[in-house]
Amino acid sequence: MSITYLEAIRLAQQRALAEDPRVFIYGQDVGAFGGAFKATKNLAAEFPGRVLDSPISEDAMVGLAIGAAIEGMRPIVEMQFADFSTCGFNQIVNQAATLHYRTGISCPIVVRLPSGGTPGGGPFHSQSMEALYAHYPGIVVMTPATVEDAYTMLLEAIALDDPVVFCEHKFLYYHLKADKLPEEALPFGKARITRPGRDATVVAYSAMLHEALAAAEELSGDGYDIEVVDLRTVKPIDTDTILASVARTGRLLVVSEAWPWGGVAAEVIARVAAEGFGLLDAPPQRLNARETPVPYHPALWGTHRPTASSVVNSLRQLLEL
Amino acid sequence: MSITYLEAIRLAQQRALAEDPRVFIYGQDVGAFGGAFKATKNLAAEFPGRVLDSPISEDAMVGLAIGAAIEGMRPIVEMQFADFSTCGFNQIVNQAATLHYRTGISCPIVVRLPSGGTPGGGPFHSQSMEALYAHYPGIVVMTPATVEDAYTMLLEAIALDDPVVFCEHKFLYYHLKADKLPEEALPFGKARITRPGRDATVVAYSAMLHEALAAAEELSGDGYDIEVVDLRTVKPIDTDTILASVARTGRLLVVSEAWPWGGVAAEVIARVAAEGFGLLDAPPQRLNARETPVPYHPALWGTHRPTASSVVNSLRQLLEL
Amino acid sequence: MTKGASPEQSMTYDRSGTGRGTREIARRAFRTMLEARILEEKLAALYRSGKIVGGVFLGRGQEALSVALGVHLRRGDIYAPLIRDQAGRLAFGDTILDTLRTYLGSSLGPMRGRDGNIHRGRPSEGYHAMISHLGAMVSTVCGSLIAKRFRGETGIVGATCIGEGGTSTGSFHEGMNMAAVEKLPIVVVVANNQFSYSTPNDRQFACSDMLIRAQGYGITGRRAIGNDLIDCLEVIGAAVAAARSGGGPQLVVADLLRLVGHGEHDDASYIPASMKESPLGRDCLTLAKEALLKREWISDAEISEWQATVEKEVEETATKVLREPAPDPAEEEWTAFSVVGKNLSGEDEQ
Amino acid sequence: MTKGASPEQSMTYDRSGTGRGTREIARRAFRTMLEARILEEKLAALYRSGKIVGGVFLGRGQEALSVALGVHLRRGDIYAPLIRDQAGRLAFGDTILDTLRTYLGSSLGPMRGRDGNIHRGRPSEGYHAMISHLGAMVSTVCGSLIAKRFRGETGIVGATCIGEGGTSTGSFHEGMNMAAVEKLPIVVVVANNQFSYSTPNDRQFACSDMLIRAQGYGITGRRAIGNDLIDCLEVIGAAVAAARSGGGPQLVVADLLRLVGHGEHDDASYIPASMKESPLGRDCLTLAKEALLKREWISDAEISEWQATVEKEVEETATKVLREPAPDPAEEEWTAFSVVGKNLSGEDEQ
Ligand SMILES: Cc1ncc(C[n+]2csc(CCOP(=O)(O)OP(=O)(O)O)c2C)c(N)n1
Ligand SMILES: Cc1ncc(C[n+]2csc(CCOP(=O)(O)OP(=O)(O)O)c2C)c(N)n1
Ligand SMILES: [Mg+2]
Ligand SMILES: [Mg+2]
Repeated sequence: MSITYLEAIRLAQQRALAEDPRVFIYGQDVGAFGGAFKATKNLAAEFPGRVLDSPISEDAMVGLAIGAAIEGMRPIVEMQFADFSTCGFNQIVNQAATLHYRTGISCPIVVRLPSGGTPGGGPFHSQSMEALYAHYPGIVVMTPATVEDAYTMLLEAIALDDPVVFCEHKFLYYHLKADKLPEEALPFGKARITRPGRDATVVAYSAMLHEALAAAEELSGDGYDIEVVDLRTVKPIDTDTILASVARTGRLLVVSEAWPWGGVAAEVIARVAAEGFGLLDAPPQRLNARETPVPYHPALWGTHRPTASSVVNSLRQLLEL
Repeated sequence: MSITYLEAIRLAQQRALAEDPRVFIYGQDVGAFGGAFKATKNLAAEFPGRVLDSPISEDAMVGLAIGAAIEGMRPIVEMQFADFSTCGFNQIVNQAATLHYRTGISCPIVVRLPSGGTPGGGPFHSQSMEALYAHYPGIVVMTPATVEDAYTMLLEAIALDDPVVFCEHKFLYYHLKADKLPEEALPFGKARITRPGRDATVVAYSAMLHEALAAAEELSGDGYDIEVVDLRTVKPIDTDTILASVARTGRLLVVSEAWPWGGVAAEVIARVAAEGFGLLDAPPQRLNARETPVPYHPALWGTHRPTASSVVNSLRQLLEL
Repeated sequence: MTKGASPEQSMTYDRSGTGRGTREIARRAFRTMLEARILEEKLAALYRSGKIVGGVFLGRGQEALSVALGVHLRRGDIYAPLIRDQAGRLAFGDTILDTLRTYLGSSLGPMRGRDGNIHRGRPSEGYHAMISHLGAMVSTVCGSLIAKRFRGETGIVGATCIGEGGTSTGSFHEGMNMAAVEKLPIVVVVANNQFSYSTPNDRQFACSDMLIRAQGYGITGRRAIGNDLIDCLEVIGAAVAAARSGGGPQLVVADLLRLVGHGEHDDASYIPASMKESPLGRDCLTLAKEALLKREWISDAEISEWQATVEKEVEETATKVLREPAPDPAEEEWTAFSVVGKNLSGEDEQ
Repeated sequence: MTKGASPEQSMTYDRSGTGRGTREIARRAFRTMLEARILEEKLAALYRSGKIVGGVFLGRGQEALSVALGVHLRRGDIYAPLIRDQAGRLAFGDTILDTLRTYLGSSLGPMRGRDGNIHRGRPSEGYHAMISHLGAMVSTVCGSLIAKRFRGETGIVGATCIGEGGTSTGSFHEGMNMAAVEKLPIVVVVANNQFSYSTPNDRQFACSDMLIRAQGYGITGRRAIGNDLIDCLEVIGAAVAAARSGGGPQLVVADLLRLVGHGEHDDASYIPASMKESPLGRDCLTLAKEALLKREWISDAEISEWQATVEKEVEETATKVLREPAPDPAEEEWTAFSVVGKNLSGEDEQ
């Protein structure tokens, strides 16, 4: 059996529905149709009345989830694309994120965002929105990069009492496969050293993990030994694991598919510069998407986002600094 | 004559309306009432039909401005509070910000955000949202800290072909006064060294400039000579001026009233760490609001945001590193 | 919060006054209006004397409409009041003590100084704490009702209020449409006080009658006379009863006037005198008093006694709360995460 | 973009067929429908063969409604089409060339490979380029109309289309309400094709008739038979004429069916056969052909000739565009700022 990243997300939801009567799923076309990406395929039939089609109303979709969470449910909201979550933005950042602080009542909702670029996706079906949500106190932001993490982290997100924005990467949906799903997972909020190395640390997450790994592989041909850290969860950030890695390598590159200004890469560098300054043998660097909307044409898109080859270039420069 | 920061904003709009027939103002209660903060007082009477009350529809308010800008107008949209711009978020970041890139047509709108905390403002009337908008390519984000800048920068914002999110600070509205308004201004996007010094650089903007200046003043009593840089515009950031300052002082503290994760302070530190690593004699530090919604009670609020005294503490620590 | 609400209070209100509950409901509603009015006068005074920081937003003139909803709700119902609902809040079970604690930022209040004034609630008791963004609470109430439906709880109602200005928000529209699709037992009361802040209705909407929108959502619409307690009780009573018994969402629209500024900083000079002097401008409290006296459901003596009792309670409570500890920044947790997130993250040490 | 539209085409359409413009308008509308259908078939083929990346979203079955709006617009009008408006776009002046260039990402197209498929326009020519977020274009059209009002331009119309699903967005509501408050000359056409993606109407809204919402906004509502070209021309023609002559905002609602999937990846198996076989499911192109033949406004020979001409143009244009240069990343400016911002910032060197 071979399980895709997308199937892992489906199976996590299936399991949550089976094990926890408080769980339900709400989103456009998630019911009989099984969702635009089929992440809820067959779930409406298997769990009658618990996988509900919503109107095209992102604000109210999140509002409904919050109200249900107040009453003890564990709603999962599927945005059809991450990009449309801007229309539910206010409810997420001003109602879900503030509820616990204001009232002492927790708000265990999960908002699933099919995120990131794909060829031909264009400006409005490609966005990586993790930094937006992470800026606000009170929201957990997860960005799984592997099939296994997609599964265990979604279950973790559902179990968590805090609102979770779950950024699942569309490019990984079908590309990424695993043989079986794990029962055990890393603790919440923990980063993973996916590939150990000595010469430089690349911090990445979501689809960029794979570009980073490919780059590390390529550079190993030149005798470089690159350590690759997968953040997994970007809010909170596991600063300790990053610092420990930088302590070993002395060099840091952060790779993110999102725009640079105020993104995960900026945040990681700000932390390492402030808390691990003495560990650095060279200026910490970042590699992000370019400062434009995500372009439609695959040729532009391929240059807009970081790729293994641009990661290699950045690493070569970093190694020479 | 003594002109407040608020009056400077009113006068800039008055001048723009008088000089440029393409300018109009649209927002809740901006007409006969003159706006919740009186930033448009008397303008509706002086410019009949050009200062229009809008329904409570932030999304459509911004959409209307975009459509008018496409047809060559220069609309100013007043949000009643910055915090409500989340309801117009989608139009700002997905329509205004992408228009030029997608179609080659520029989108000269100004969205005025009465920003930042005041005593008793609470979670929904206090937010500093500059990082949200700055994350998106295509939006200029201004954060004036002085009466003079409030005036000249708002005129600059109106003249600019790009969409501008203009973050004016409510706490400065009445507190800050100037004798007269300048005719000349710094070039667009240029930071200002408000107070020169040798021992450390504090980068600040908006209301935090004044906390930083007060802190610098206090530390001068101990013989420290603190340089204070006012960013003025946070997107784009004037990295050159910051680097030149750090080159002189070797130490950097960035102060911001916004939340830390992915904020202006993170972005500035990431830039300095990457581009000015060798200039730093100590780890660059930041001081932000705490990681909760902005609290209502003045005692909590006073601790939530950075103040002169917390800036002094951070600076003392930095100077000892 | 001890809810004053009890099952019998939601008996259908009957204008003829023959029903057993009618008199009692009207009396309780009136007493609560009085309580709200007196409490709000105190809030205004505390604001003027600088004891309340930020803003004070009153419901003067809107107590009849507000209370008529609160008084028809029961334990187990969901209630998300908005700006001008002091009366409805008290009827639903909010207290003078919690109100003052929230406005004054007492660390002992439900919001612990973290949020203030009208942004209060006790969500675990069905009493949602509004966020400022207008329209946002409609879908939240829908969500709580969906939860109850999942659990098989029936005979439940969710209710929220909004000004006519708030109906222009996308959020309101999405929530109303969603409630209709899900056929939820929700009652939404629109207080059309002719202005949203300073903006007159002709700059807010263009339909001749806001009530028509009910049909546009496919839900039941009802009109109430906003400053007529008897009418409000009847119309909202019927709406609540219909929702409770499976009649689906209900929209109630009532015309009235707010007899104060938007907040206490605002003199409302934009409201024309002619409007204030019109029937719309008549004070619902005076009208309710007249109506109940005429029906002999209350006496002047009773009113005086209630007035005195409430004034005393308000004064004593204010004195007490003013002495209560302010929140101590050093004692605060300074995290927005709940326990789970907090223990696991260490995010907050920054 | 050379707009095919010319002043006389917006003469009021007259079902009796006695008006001079009527026959010409109907002929041009039908020819444009044919063009849209043939062009979209080519788009589908290019998608299947992997030449178009991303998605292809067709308007098959909705051409009559779509074209009826485009054909009534003039130079100087504002038009913000949505997903299923290939026919309306062509009628407004969009071209086969621009369409193919945008879908294929040619650097010579109006979107230069930066945006694709239906997200195209030429805003400087009144042709707005939709963003994906449904509902967002209503207020944008309002804004362009406000600008024209400021400049004293009259006799102008702004138009946009949306599916019934898009009416559930807050954005749509805010835009409609705003248009009504400002009494703008806007025509909004709702294509009620019974499904939004897979979601049937009973999960999207609960009103018995979407048209009632016009009253809720205080604007004129009109119903068209969505797959009947003659009816669409008449009803939308009347709406456009009314808006143009100061009659304020107009809402047109038309029932129909899309005869394809949401996108070409979707087999639309969720649409029940009974619905496809009902009158709603009849192909508007076939019906239009029959109607025009019956009236002897076109002949079979003409149709064949048009068909051949368009097929040739589509094929030739596709061949040409497939050879056009893709955008070159090295030549791109890689900035989202316009000239002013760019020159002054240096932001983009990062
Ligand atoms: C989305 C949003 N935009 C703006 C505001 C600011 N605001 C607070 S109250 C108010 C007026 C509300 O008018 P209405 O809904 O009629 O209620 P009323 O004050 O008349 O009771 C406005 C504009 C807000 N709270 N939310
Ligand atoms: C705000 C928003 N949410 C979700 C989507 C994703 N989406 C694209 S088309 C579509 C269905 C639209 O249905 P309808 O408006 O009826 O138009 P139709 O496709 O039937 O022509 C959805 C949900 C979107 N484009 N915008
Ligand atoms: Mg009002
Ligand atoms: Mg549809």
